Amino acid sequence: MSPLWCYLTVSALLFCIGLAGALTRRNAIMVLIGIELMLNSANLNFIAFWRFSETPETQTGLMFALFSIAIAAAEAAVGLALIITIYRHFRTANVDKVEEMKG
Amino acid sequence: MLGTGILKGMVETAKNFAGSYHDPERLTTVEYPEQRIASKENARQFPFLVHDTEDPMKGLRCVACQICEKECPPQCIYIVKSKDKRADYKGQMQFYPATFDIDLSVCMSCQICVEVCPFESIKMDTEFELSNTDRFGGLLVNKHQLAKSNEHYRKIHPTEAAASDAALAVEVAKAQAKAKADVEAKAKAAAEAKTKAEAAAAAGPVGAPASAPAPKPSSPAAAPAA
Amino acid sequence: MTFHDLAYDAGKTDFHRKAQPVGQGREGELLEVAMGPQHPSTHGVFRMDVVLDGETVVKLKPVFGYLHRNHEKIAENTSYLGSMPYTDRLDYFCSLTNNWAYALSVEKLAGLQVPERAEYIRLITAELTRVLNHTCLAGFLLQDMGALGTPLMYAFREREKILDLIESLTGARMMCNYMRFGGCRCDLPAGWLDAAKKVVAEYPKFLDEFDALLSGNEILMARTQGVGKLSAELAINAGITGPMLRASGVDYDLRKVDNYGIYSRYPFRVPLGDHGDVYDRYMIRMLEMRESLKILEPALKDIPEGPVVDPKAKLRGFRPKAGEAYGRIETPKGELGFYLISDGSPNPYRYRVRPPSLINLTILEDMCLGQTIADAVITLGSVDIVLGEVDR
Amino acid sequence: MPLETPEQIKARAEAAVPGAQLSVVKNDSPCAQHSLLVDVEHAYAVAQFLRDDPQLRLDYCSNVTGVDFLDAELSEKVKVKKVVDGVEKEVEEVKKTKRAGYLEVVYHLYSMSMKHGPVILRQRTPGRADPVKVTSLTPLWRSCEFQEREVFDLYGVLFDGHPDLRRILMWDGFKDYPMRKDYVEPDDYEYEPTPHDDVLEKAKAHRAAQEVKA
Amino acid sequence: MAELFAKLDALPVTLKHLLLGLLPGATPEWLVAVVSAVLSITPILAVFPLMFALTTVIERKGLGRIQNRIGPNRVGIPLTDIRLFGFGQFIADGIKSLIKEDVVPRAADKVVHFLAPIALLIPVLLTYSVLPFGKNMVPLDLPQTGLLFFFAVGASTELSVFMAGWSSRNKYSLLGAMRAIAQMVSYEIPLILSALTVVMIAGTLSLPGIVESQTELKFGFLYTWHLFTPWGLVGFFLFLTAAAAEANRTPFDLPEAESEIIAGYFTEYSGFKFAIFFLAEYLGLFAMCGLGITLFLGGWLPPVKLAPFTWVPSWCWFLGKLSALIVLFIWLRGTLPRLRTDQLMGFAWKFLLPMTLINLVVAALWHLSANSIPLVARWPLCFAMLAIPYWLLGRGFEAKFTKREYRFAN
Amino acid sequence: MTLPFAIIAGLTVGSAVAAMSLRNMVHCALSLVLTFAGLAGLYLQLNAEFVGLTQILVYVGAVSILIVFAILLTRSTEPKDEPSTVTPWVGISVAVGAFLTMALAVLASPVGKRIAAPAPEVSVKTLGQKLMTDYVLPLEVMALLLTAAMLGAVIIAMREKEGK
Repeated sequence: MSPLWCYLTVSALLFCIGLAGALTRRNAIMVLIGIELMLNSANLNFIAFWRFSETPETQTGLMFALFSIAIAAAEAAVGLALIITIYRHFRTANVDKVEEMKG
Repeated sequence: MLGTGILKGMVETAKNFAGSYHDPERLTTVEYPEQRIASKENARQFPFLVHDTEDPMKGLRCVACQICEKECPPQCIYIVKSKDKRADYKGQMQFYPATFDIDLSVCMSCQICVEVCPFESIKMDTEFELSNTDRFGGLLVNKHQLAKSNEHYRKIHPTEAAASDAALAVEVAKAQAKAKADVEAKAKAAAEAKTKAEAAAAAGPVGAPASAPAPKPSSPAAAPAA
Repeated sequence: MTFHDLAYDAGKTDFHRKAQPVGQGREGELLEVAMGPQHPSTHGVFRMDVVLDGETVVKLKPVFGYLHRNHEKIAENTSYLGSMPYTDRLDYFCSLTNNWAYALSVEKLAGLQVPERAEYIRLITAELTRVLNHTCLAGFLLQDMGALGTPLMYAFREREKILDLIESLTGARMMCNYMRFGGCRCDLPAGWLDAAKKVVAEYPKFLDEFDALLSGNEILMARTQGVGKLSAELAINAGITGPMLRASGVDYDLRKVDNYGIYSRYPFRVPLGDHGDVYDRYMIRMLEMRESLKILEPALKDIPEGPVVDPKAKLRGFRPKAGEAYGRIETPKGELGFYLISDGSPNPYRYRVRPPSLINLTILEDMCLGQTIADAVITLGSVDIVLGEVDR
Repeated sequence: MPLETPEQIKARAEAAVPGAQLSVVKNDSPCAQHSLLVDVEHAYAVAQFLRDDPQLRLDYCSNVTGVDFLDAELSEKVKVKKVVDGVEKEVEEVKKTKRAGYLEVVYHLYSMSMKHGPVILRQRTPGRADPVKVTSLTPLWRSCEFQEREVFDLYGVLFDGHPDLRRILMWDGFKDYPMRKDYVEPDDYEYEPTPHDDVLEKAKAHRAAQEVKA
Repeated sequence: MAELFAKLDALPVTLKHLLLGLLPGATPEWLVAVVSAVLSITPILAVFPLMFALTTVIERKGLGRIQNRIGPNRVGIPLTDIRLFGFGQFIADGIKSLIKEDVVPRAADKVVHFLAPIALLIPVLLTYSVLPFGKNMVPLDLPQTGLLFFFAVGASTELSVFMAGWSSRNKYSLLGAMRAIAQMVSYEIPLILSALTVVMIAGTLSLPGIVESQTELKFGFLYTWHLFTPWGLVGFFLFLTAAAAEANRTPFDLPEAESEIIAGYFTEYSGFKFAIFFLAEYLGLFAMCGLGITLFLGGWLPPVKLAPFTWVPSWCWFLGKLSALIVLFIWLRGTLPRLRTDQLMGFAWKFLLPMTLINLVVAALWHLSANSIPLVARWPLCFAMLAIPYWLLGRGFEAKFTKREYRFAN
Repeated sequence: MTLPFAIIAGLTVGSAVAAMSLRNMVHCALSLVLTFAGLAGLYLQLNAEFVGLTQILVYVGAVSILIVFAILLTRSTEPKDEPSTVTPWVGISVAVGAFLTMALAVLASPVGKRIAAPAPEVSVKTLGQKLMTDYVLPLEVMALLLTAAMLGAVIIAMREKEGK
């Protein structure tokens, strides 16, 4: 089995890919995808640290990961609903073009 | 309650499923090339030409009057009249079709040609398996393909054929009666002429040859059976 | 509610739908779909240009003419008799009623009388045709609703029996070309009446079976009730006829109104719907079939002996005097009218078909707006169109 | 209540719509469906009167038709007084009048509420050359919508006030009006060997012309 | 005698061990594992596609009979008159779909269009890996997560459907894909919830474990299938309804409603790719049925522990039950028209979801009252607790439509 | 580093790169699904079967569908929607910087060398028991959050009635 650093590196890579995407892409959905990637990389960290911890029986890492997945689902639902509403209003999903915040 | 209508329907389909194995009412399809549903007597598909003799071309009843060609709604009949005449079934000299084509790809089986024909010479066939690989040439049929015997007609439409035969018999009888009358009239005229001539001869020597007897009508090609 | 309360108050309502720009500001969200001309449920070569918002129809334009062969022009270049087989091909499900409508118009134009026996034969064949058409329509409608062919096959099983009758009478199953000006082409063959009586007597059994199969089905009711609604006022104004009009609650059946043929001799009821939706149209047709059977039963007993065609009617060289006539009858799909102008020649000067299918399509968009694409399909199915007649 | 005669309707309509000129067109056929000819300007008002009049209530327009009448020579037998050989005589003479062609649009109106009809309404264009215009009755009866489109499509009659006057049966790029009596059909038949040689010849000629062009 | 039948029952397992035993002793462990997996997979890949092939013929024949037709009965052995009652049809169909032209629309996203059928078939096949087909016959025993695996893998088919619909660049395909996704997502919830009742009672996610939980005997001979409880009975039908929707079967076949949207998401597929869609759809249905059998119908158990029933091998019981359910679906297909999109959604959210939730509660009650209330009272009580909501929820739907009376003029 | 890990990790990272860089957004979403699936594979490798399968159920089965729907509803499939006005280099360099920092930390830390203990005995039963006892408060909060999110999403996305 691979040592812990492998998982942590993969997780860091995913996080940075997500970060880079969220910073460079202009479409709100792409930003959201980037954020999802970052969340997932955190999850991988939770699981990896749980697996390599001295006391895996406590299952804390697993619990965190489960809750994180649930939060991510909620976040995706609300975020995408917002994007759709913004699109309806401004006819674009480009974050740069949506400047005014008043409805 | 929700679902009862669905259950009822399912019972109905189940009945039909079971019924299809034992109830002929519930399995109405037939397996076509092997099994065939008998054709209805009135059924019509495409026209054919009736002939009365062994040689189809000689016995065609058609006299190329071109009424059907004119009346045909989709204009699928094409007739060329012959140059010469020949005797028809009742002995009258008639034209005959030099060409008689029907484009079956255009024909709509409406039977109007049959209705308007005064000579009982075009009738509807019941042949329907006419599929052909040649869309144009294969469905353009000429008089050789169209000619079918009166026996065929009697076989496919017995009732209609009997009526047609009867009508023809009447025609023939009329023609014969007329011919007979003609002969008699001519004979009578000849006799009168003779008596006149005799009287004239008695009166003076004027030579008048007796008129030749009228040509004997050729017997009907096929005496229609009643 | 009597009919006069319903009668339409003209000054106040404008029934015409103005061409409205659809979905302004929401261009990206709308989906424009051309349903047809190659589509499983357009009943022929027919197209509906539909604009969808999700699954909701926001615009629907019927497009047809794919089958247009200019029947009217052909008829103007053909003799009166020569048009008869062409009428078969208008509504190819009901060629006998088409024949009758045309024959009736020519008889009006030329003043021909129809012998008693021929009138009976016309009535019997027309009602058989009505039963046949409604049976098939029910099958097609349910097919559109997704009932994988089962109702359609049952309908075709029964239709076959009537088609057999028609074939043994006229020689053809669908393109009958049977009626003539002043009567019918030929007399009934031997044993035909008994066969017809048997079919008519057994038909209610099938209707009961069909009712058990589907009329009470929850899915059918949920799919059809409240779908494709048509108000009585709009139906009248848009010239809708036939079962569709009666499903909207308007009592207008030409068999009663015009009293053509010998319909006045047989009491039958005209079923009326109150909602004008697809379910009403379906049920009205089911009920009309039962009423038709009620006409058929005594008519098959009463039919007198006699000639079947007016001896004065000429087959060839038929030339009505100059004039014009509009004759119409109640075909299974609605009012089929023929408008003929004669100038004394063997061909009609003007020959016009008033096709019920075409005019019943006028309000297709009104019925479908705001409903889903699935509803549009069954609404079209309930209008009961035949493209041979729409396009002519 | 029986339907009024066309004459009665004409009188009432002329009274109700000032300026309207109606005339009764006689129909000689045994069914005697006479019709009312209305001038194009007042057609809408007259039609509205027919539809809304409580005695008529023609709420249902069943049929809309175009009819094409070509320029024609009408021959009439007239008795003319003439001096023949110094004596005045009454002589029958065939008088020929030229009638300019026109297009007609015929509306068959019925009443669903009163269950009577038909009242036949005709509009006539002044000539056959463009523009041939009549008044659209679609705003009064929805049922005219497709039928007027059809008349437009096949006869080229323009309907003033029709909301959606497009070709309906022919395709959009089609130029001619095929139901007109002087319509000449194109010779570009699909090449199909029919028994009628003239069709074949025409098709062949057309193909040859096409090939020359190409 | 009984021993012989037991041997017959264990025949597939014995065969596998026999074949594994043929490997030389020095074979590395991973290779043994691979061979063992292949030996487990091969029967699945052989039996179920064959079953699919036979089902297509049986379905057509059955529908034909329902519709008063004969159905396919021609194709048999080529060049002879032997017709095999038309069961050669599927071979002909297979050959035809193989040699048919594969049409890809010019505007299509070629890569995704190509991947979609594969991406659909693989998860569907994966679901079979956790189904127990017979005693000791489960290819992949996941004691902790068996059912979760089934649903997780099954859920990924939605994406493949979307891929097919979107990549075709056809509006009908897109509409079909949208419908399919909306429908599958909505019906997954009642599906999982109705399966959850069983998990709750059995106390395990392992599918063989669930079957084991039904092996207790009542009255000394009757197996305690979950179907024989009120919540199981209702739950089974709820499960079947949701499964029909998941598998796009009538009356929930909206994603491929031919009268509305041609063929839905696979409008633009032809030839072999279409055949794969077809195969995946049927395999999905079989998997759903297999899961339903495992959860409610006692898996590979016979209904009673009596002599002639126990002689039949367990895997035959499984396949027999599967065939019965397939026949039921064919029967439904021959009878019913289809629902409309909004009605479909309404049915999932307003009827199935509440019913499954109530069923969950009733199952808990049934479990807890096991010792306090006698069976004679417990059964009607729990059943009433389900029947009343069913009636009430059904009323909510029936209020929207009624059987009508018609009036007649004169 | 074992071979299965390398394959899965390579797939995950590769598809993540594709998910963030492809022009066509549907392709991005599909690559993202691959990333999710790869992550689930990593979880399974780490003996977290339950979380791994939940990951597939939630992310592949639900979240990706949401994303795809949002892409279609906003008509973002056409690349023309996205002219890269801002130079992407700033974002990329920030990300690379972040990665280098983290990677250095990971590699320098002794924790990274840790070798896994033998697979812990985790049963779903204990997981469930823990959820219902130790973690019952977060669970309830999560339930509330999910309900609120669902309602919120529905209300936000519900189209305003025409003309109002």
